[in-house]
Amino acid sequence: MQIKLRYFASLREYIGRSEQIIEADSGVTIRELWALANPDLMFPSNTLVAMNLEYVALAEVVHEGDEIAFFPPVTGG
Amino acid sequence: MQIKLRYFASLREYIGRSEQIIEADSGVTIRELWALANPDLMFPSNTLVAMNLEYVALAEVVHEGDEIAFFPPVTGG
Amino acid sequence: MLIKIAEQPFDPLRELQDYQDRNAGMSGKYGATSIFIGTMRDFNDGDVVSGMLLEYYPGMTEKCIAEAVGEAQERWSILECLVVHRVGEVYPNQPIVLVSVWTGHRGDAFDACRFIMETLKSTAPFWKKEIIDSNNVEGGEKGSFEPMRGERWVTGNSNGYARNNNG
Amino acid sequence: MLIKIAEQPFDPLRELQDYQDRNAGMSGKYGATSIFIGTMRDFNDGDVVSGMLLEYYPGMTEKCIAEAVGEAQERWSILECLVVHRVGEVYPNQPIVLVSVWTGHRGDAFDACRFIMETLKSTAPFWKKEIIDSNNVEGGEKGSFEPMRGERWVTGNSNGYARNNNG
Repeated sequence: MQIKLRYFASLREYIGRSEQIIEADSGVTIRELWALANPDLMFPSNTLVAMNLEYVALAEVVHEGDEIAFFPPVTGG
Repeated sequence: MQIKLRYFASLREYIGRSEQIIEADSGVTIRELWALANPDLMFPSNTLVAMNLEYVALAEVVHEGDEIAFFPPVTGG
Repeated sequence: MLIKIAEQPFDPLRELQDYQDRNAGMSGKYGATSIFIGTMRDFNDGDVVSGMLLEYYPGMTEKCIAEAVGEAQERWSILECLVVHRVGEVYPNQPIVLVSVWTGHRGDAFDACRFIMETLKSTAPFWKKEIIDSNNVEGGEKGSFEPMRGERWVTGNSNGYARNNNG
Repeated sequence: MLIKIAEQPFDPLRELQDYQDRNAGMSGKYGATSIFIGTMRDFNDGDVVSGMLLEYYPGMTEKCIAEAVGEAQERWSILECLVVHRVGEVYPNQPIVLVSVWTGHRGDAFDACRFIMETLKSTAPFWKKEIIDSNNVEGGEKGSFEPMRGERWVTGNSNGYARNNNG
């Protein structure tokens, strides 16, 4: 299945891309997706995760068509 | 000495005047002044007292030139 | 810091704009503005209210507001503060009070604005007499504040003063 | 209820006026309006800041703000609510965020406005990158947000994200 990953703000700059499509097996968690997408990069501390525009934990299982976003702490207002 | 008394809002309407000048002896308290000014009227509960634009207690002693105001609870804002 | 008693209707948004324009020196220095606007409603306690007379104690009212602002300035870090309060005949949908506080950070702005408003409400001498339109009252026509049935003094403890007063 | 993301500078007082004009049905019904305006300052942590880039996550940002407003509507009695938030290039003295809540009574207005602002601040995805003018930085000219020395990501916990990140 195909999953869309998005990166924002300093994390986007750090990783060097704003989004990517990842091919993954069904039943994979977000933590595993990160490792597939960024094999040389441990998941950075302080990073927030959203699935389909909702905050979720790294242990969440993803499904076909999900959009997963990674970003630093927010500074709204 | 002469002391100016003022009445506001529903108390003014109840008493029927907005201000009066009272002749009193030096050393008199506000409670005594009220009795001089309104001999037939017990001091109404819930009434606030100001002396020279500051909230004070009825036991306060007044001095020549003081302005004493009596009024109901405030409803600012 | 500016405290105004307005005997005529005022426009809170215009007051805010004017005040910011006159205090251009604070541009870039404030990060937070907390504003409260109190507006007259056309009902209260289930009654239709067609207007009210807002009475005050000239001199003492301004002094009480200034003391509330002064205490807020001691407790929080405030750049500027504006308070405008209506008096006189007020009709539904007209603004009654405006409190605005400009600060560096939002916590100070929220705290100080609310403190000033609550302190003003409990200490500044204002009294309102509502004109009530209700079924058993003939009076209540707009523009008249002469004594009539259909008037009600509204006091700080939500009880009519005269009703509590047994002389 | 209206939530707007503004890609261009906006005038909070005009937004308030327009919103009240468009919601004339609430005239006479609201007794309290609590408004918060966040404005960009020209300094932060002792540095002169000449501008910033405010990034957001289209879709999720609006959703988070709507959830904050929805929760406020469950907890307090709210007549109307307006939230406007800037994104893009922001310069000192430009408004960043406006939250306004119209209610019957002032306690609800104060509580709900602050709740929405705090919830927005902690949950809605916005990130700011400041352009710093400091002695040892050549960059920082206005209008340029290209990567250069003198930029600083400012994060929710006041630490630069990249600095915490050990890969």
